[in-house]
Amino acid sequence: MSGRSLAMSSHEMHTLPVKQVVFHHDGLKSFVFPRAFDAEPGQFVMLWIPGVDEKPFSVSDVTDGKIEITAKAVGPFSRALMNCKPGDRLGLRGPFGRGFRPRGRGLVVGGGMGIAPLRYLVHRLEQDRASFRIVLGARTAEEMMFVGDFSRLGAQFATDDGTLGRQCLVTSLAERLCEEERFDLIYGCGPEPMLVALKKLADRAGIDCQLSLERHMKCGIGICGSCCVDGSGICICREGPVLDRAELDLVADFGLPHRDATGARKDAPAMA
Amino acid sequence: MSGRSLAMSSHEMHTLPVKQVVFHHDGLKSFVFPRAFDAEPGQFVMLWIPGVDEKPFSVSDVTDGKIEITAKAVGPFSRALMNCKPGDRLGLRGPFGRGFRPRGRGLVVGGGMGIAPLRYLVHRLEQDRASFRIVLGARTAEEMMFVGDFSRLGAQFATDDGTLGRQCLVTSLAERLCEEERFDLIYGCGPEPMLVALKKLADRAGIDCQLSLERHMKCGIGICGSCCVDGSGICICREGPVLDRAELDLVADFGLPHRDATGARKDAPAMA
Amino acid sequence: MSALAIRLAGIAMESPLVLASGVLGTTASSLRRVALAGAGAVTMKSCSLQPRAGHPAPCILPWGGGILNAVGLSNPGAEGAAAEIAEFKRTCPVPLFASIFAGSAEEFGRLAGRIAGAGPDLIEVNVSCPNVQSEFGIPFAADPDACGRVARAVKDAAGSIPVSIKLSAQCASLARMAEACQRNGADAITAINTAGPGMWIDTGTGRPVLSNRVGGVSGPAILPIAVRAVYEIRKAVDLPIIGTGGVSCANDALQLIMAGADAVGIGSAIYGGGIGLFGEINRGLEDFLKEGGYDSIGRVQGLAHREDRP
Amino acid sequence: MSALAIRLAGIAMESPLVLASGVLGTTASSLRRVALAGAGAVTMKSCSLQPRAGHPAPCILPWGGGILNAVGLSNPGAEGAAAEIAEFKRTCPVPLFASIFAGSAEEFGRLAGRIAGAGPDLIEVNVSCPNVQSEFGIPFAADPDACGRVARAVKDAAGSIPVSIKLSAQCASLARMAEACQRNGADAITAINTAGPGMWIDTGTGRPVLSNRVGGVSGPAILPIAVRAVYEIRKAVDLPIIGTGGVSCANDALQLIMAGADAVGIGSAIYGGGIGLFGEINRGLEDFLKEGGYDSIGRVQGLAHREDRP
Ligand SMILES: Cc1cc2nc3c(=O)[nH]c(=O)nc-3n(C[C@H](O)[C@H](O)[C@H](O)COP(=O)(O)OP(=O)(O)OC[C@H]3O[C@@H](n4cnc5c(N)ncnc54)[C@H](O)[C@@H]3O)c2cc1C
Ligand SMILES: Cc1cc2nc3c(=O)[nH]c(=O)nc-3n(C[C@H](O)[C@H](O)[C@H](O)COP(=O)(O)OP(=O)(O)OC[C@H]3O[C@@H](n4cnc5c(N)ncnc54)[C@H](O)[C@@H]3O)c2cc1C
Ligand SMILES: Cc1cc2nc3c(=O)[nH]c(=O)nc-3n(C[C@H](O)[C@H](O)[C@H](O)COP(=O)(O)O)c2cc1C
Ligand SMILES: Cc1cc2nc3c(=O)[nH]c(=O)nc-3n(C[C@H](O)[C@H](O)[C@H](O)COP(=O)(O)O)c2cc1C
Ligand code: FES
Ligand code: FES
Repeated sequence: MSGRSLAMSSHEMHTLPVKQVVFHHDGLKSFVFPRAFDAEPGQFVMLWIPGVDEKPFSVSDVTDGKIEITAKAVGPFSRALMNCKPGDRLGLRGPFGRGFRPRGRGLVVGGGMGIAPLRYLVHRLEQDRASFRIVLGARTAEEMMFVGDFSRLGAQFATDDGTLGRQCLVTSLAERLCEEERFDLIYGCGPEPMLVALKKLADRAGIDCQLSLERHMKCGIGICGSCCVDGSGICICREGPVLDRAELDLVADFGLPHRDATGARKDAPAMA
Repeated sequence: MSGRSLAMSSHEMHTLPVKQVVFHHDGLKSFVFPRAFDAEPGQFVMLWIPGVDEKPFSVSDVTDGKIEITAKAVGPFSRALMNCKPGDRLGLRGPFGRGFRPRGRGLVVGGGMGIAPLRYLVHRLEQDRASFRIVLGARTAEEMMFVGDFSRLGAQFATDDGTLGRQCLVTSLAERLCEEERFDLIYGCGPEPMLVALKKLADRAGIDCQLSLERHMKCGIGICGSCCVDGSGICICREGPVLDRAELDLVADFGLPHRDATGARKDAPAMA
Repeated sequence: MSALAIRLAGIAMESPLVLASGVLGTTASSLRRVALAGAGAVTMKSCSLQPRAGHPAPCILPWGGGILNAVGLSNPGAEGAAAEIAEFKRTCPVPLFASIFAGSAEEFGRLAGRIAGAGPDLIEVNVSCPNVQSEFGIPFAADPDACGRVARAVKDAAGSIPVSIKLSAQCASLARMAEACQRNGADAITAINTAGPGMWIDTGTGRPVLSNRVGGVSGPAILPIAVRAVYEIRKAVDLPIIGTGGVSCANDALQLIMAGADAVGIGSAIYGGGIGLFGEINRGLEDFLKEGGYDSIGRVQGLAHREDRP
Repeated sequence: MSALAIRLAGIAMESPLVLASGVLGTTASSLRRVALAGAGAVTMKSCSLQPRAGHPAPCILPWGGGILNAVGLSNPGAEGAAAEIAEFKRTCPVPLFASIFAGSAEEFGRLAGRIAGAGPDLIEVNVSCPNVQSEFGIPFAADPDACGRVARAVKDAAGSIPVSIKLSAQCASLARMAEACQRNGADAITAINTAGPGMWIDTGTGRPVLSNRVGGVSGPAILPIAVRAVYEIRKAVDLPIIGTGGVSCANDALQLIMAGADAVGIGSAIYGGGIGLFGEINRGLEDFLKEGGYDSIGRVQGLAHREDRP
């Protein structure tokens, strides 16, 4: 008879004092926690603000004994998070899900908040001496995170208002690079319409892609079903958030309205 | 936070088909079970006859993938056991307790049913190329178990009726050997009066002893308290059944009446 | 026919394993996925007449012995649920059990009628969810009379669709609850819902972690309670039982079956084992039957009720 | 004075950790051993007027999530227990809690008088043992009135010795049970006794393993239920609480304390951790207090009852 315990001790709730808060600009901050974590790039944690709520956040970096997430104020939870100061105790569960599985020469494409997990990804790719290119998009220069970090690695930038890099969609940068160079894999994280465009690009180029999806999450552990995609029905919290091309082909609501906290299909596509 | 499980999977109840029954004489049999066990000599298992009861039995041998216990018919449970045939399913939990801790040159002293666990002990001592002598006592030749096995290892025998070896108490044989030879440790298992005599012998000789005690057992896992000795209060099922000289000094009811199933002190000393 | 095939309240199932309500059970897509993984039937998340968002997170918490949950019965409402049922039935042959909850026998009846129209294979009646007691007053699952009225109302509305009442172990007498269900026409009993309730306090902040403070206890921690519950119910009535609670391996499932269950629900263990668990446990059950020389799972059902003296 | 020292119903204890009743608690010798290992107080196995042999074995079964037991309240009777109390008090300074059970309020009173004479520091009243229900009828622990009568009878007989009533989580309202205890003069409440009951079936033979078939569930599996129970009782009354159930590390003990417990009982975990657990948990609690800058364990007691919104 095998063990009877569900214990995966890191999945239990632990509160930790915030060790450091990095201010990027109003409503965009990184939070560093003193905990040794062996998260893979693309994995996420469930972050609990006691008395408020708990939401999924991608790991934006892991350094020895520390884990960092980066958040943008968009609603009640993320605004409450902006008020958290060093020493405040927040709850962390995780890491959860399946992250990026690096392979061959990569094209890293990020948009908006989707840039956060890619930071950790490129740190890992660099460490593994992988060959890769980076293109990133945001509305404005101000909203572009970790510019110094990414510039050092030769990233190209696109903004809606032209305040940093080219004034175009990041997907245009990605398309051009794909015409000029040969890649084995497109890594992508950002708004779902951007991901849809990347998927098409990968299909056309005949290369694989690994795109990180968001769905409404409650448990993070593959139980509640609120993050399941239509079509294949897989759990984004457990088998995602990073899906490959073949898996994306079976996501019936990819780029379409998906489900809210009740489980009903909602009309507006999710933020990202 | 450490694991939350009490699981020690071998302590869960498992029923196993009896693989083999060895007939020694009427009311004295060994039972072999097909289970890989890493019991130490002196440890015991809890044996469950479904619908009857569960009692502690010393391991009388362990060979690859098999464990053996040896039992004598003395009451309702052990008589029911005598009726068990190959293929019958009995429950085993264990191994429990702290067995013998071999050290130096040993004198192995057994009496009655106490001979059973010593068989496994001497097999181990032999395997470890330890130096040891064996003296064994029983009422009659018929009741002396495993004579061939022990003879091969040079055992000396004592019987009450002289039908095997010398007609004397086994403790007399032990005393004589102690006068003639130098030992580091006396291993003993048998009726408690015999153990009391061995303890005195060890005290006089100024050497250590490891004696296996019996007390009323219900749980085998150090919880119910029914096997706790008076004085130090230690659990025979967990910290025994094998105690050393220093530990025996703190057993206030050593050789005296001890406790029954209610926890009350009883008048007659326990069988062994 | 496979040795694992059973009939439950007239429904043919390829395996006795059933996905428990509330786990991966909101959408046709996720239910189909579990069905393909080897479940003999899948149960939907309980639905109410109107949509519910449920409690804020944290509402589901693994704690080492199982899971605590106070999801608060979030669901897309009867409309949404009916649409998922219809889509599932269109695309998957595995039996689908709907699950419903409401605040009164009358409302249960109305909801059952609405859901029956969508054509599930069975309607499970959740009278026992601990997360909404304060909202709906005394739990039906602790009151045989109230529970009987609910059973009757659902039965009347469900037409030919069989009805299973889902009981909780938190009541004075499961036997009396089960008898009330049988008397009022129930076709089956599901037991048990979550135990407890329980609370988990984060000692770093001194706060109960669940937003609802308390939540139902499920997973390995409750297996012995579920086994006992099924045993008691089997002693009391001869309705088919969907035994549920703490199952995470074939041996656990066998305990419930030997206690008297016809089918076995699996929920929380999917956390540890994923949906691959259904295939694994099916194989484990098959191996057990083969080794014991049994030609069908029915042979070992209720074995624990044989007279005890050898 | 150590940061762990507390007063419970007037009794000075060096640590809030208490050996729970029924575990290593029959003899003065074993109780003394646990006291020396770091328990702040030790509780005896429950005793009745007459000796009882209890149920045949198997009566205690570890199963991975904790322990199932149906010992059947074996005990040497009031005479024997009184002798052990007297011997313990002669030889050990650590507070000793007696534990008693009986079939009626009147018998409880008689037994309490007999035991009080032996001079325990507290008398715990076991109204909640699940293993003897059929023998003694409706469990007192599910009926506030009956429980109140027992509390009153014991209180009247116990003289100046404080009395704690040991409750079970298996009742309709712990708050009402606790209020009944308080109204009837109880000095403290112990919560909880074992949960369930539960059953474990050996699938090799199809038999319930416990000779009594069912037994109480204790150990890690019941921690969240115990935490919730203590939280509910603390909301209802201001009596001191000996929170018990599933504790196997300092963090577990802290959960009960933050839920409102004054002291923390430890039983089943001794299986996994041995009696060294008392010392380990004491050290864990001390470390926690030091790191948090608290000067005494009282500072964190009941923390979970602070208003939840930040
Ligand atoms: C895998 C994953 C990784 C994420 N990583 C990050 C990150 O690195 N940085 C970051 O700022 N945000 C991230 N998010 C989004 C984040 O979890 C919150 O959704 C966001 O902070 C908004 O919450 P709110 O309450 O402030 O706003 P709200 O107004 O409540 O929500 C705004 C939008 O956020 C989405 N959302 C809200 N609740 C959830 C939920 N429980 N699960 C999923 N989506 C939800 C919905 O699309 C909603 O419309 C991630 C989401 C997922 C699923
Ligand atoms: C550590 C240990 C190892 C043992 N090893 C063996 C062995 O290898 N072979 C063997 O034949 N017997 C062994 N015994 C004794 C065995 O457990 C039974 O006691 C014996 O079989 C008698 O049981 P019965 O019901 O047949 O007789 P009963 O008439 O019930 O009992 C006869 C005597 O056995 C003792 N006894 C009964 N029940 C228990 C119990 N639950 N725990 C401890 N002692 C009890 C009492 O002294 C009693 O007076 C061992 C006992 C212990 C404690
Ligand atoms: C997250 C979660 C949500 C649940 N939601 C429901 C529900 O909506 N309706 C219901 O009847 N049972 C619900 N349950 C109870 C399960 O169906 C099941 O009865 C219980 O969890 C015991 O089984 P398990 O130990 O296999 O999980 C839920 C359980 C969990 C863990
Ligand atoms: C083997 C065993 C015997 C018990 N006997 C008693 C008893 O006699 N009286 C009593 O009040 N509680 C008894 N209990 C219950 C415990 O005192 C305690 O309330 C329960 O086990 C929960 O705590 P735990 O999880 O730390 O064991 C017993 C528990 C066990 C495991
Ligand atoms: S968030 Fe619950 S299943 Fe994915
Ligand atoms: S037999 Fe129970 S403590 Fe030793």
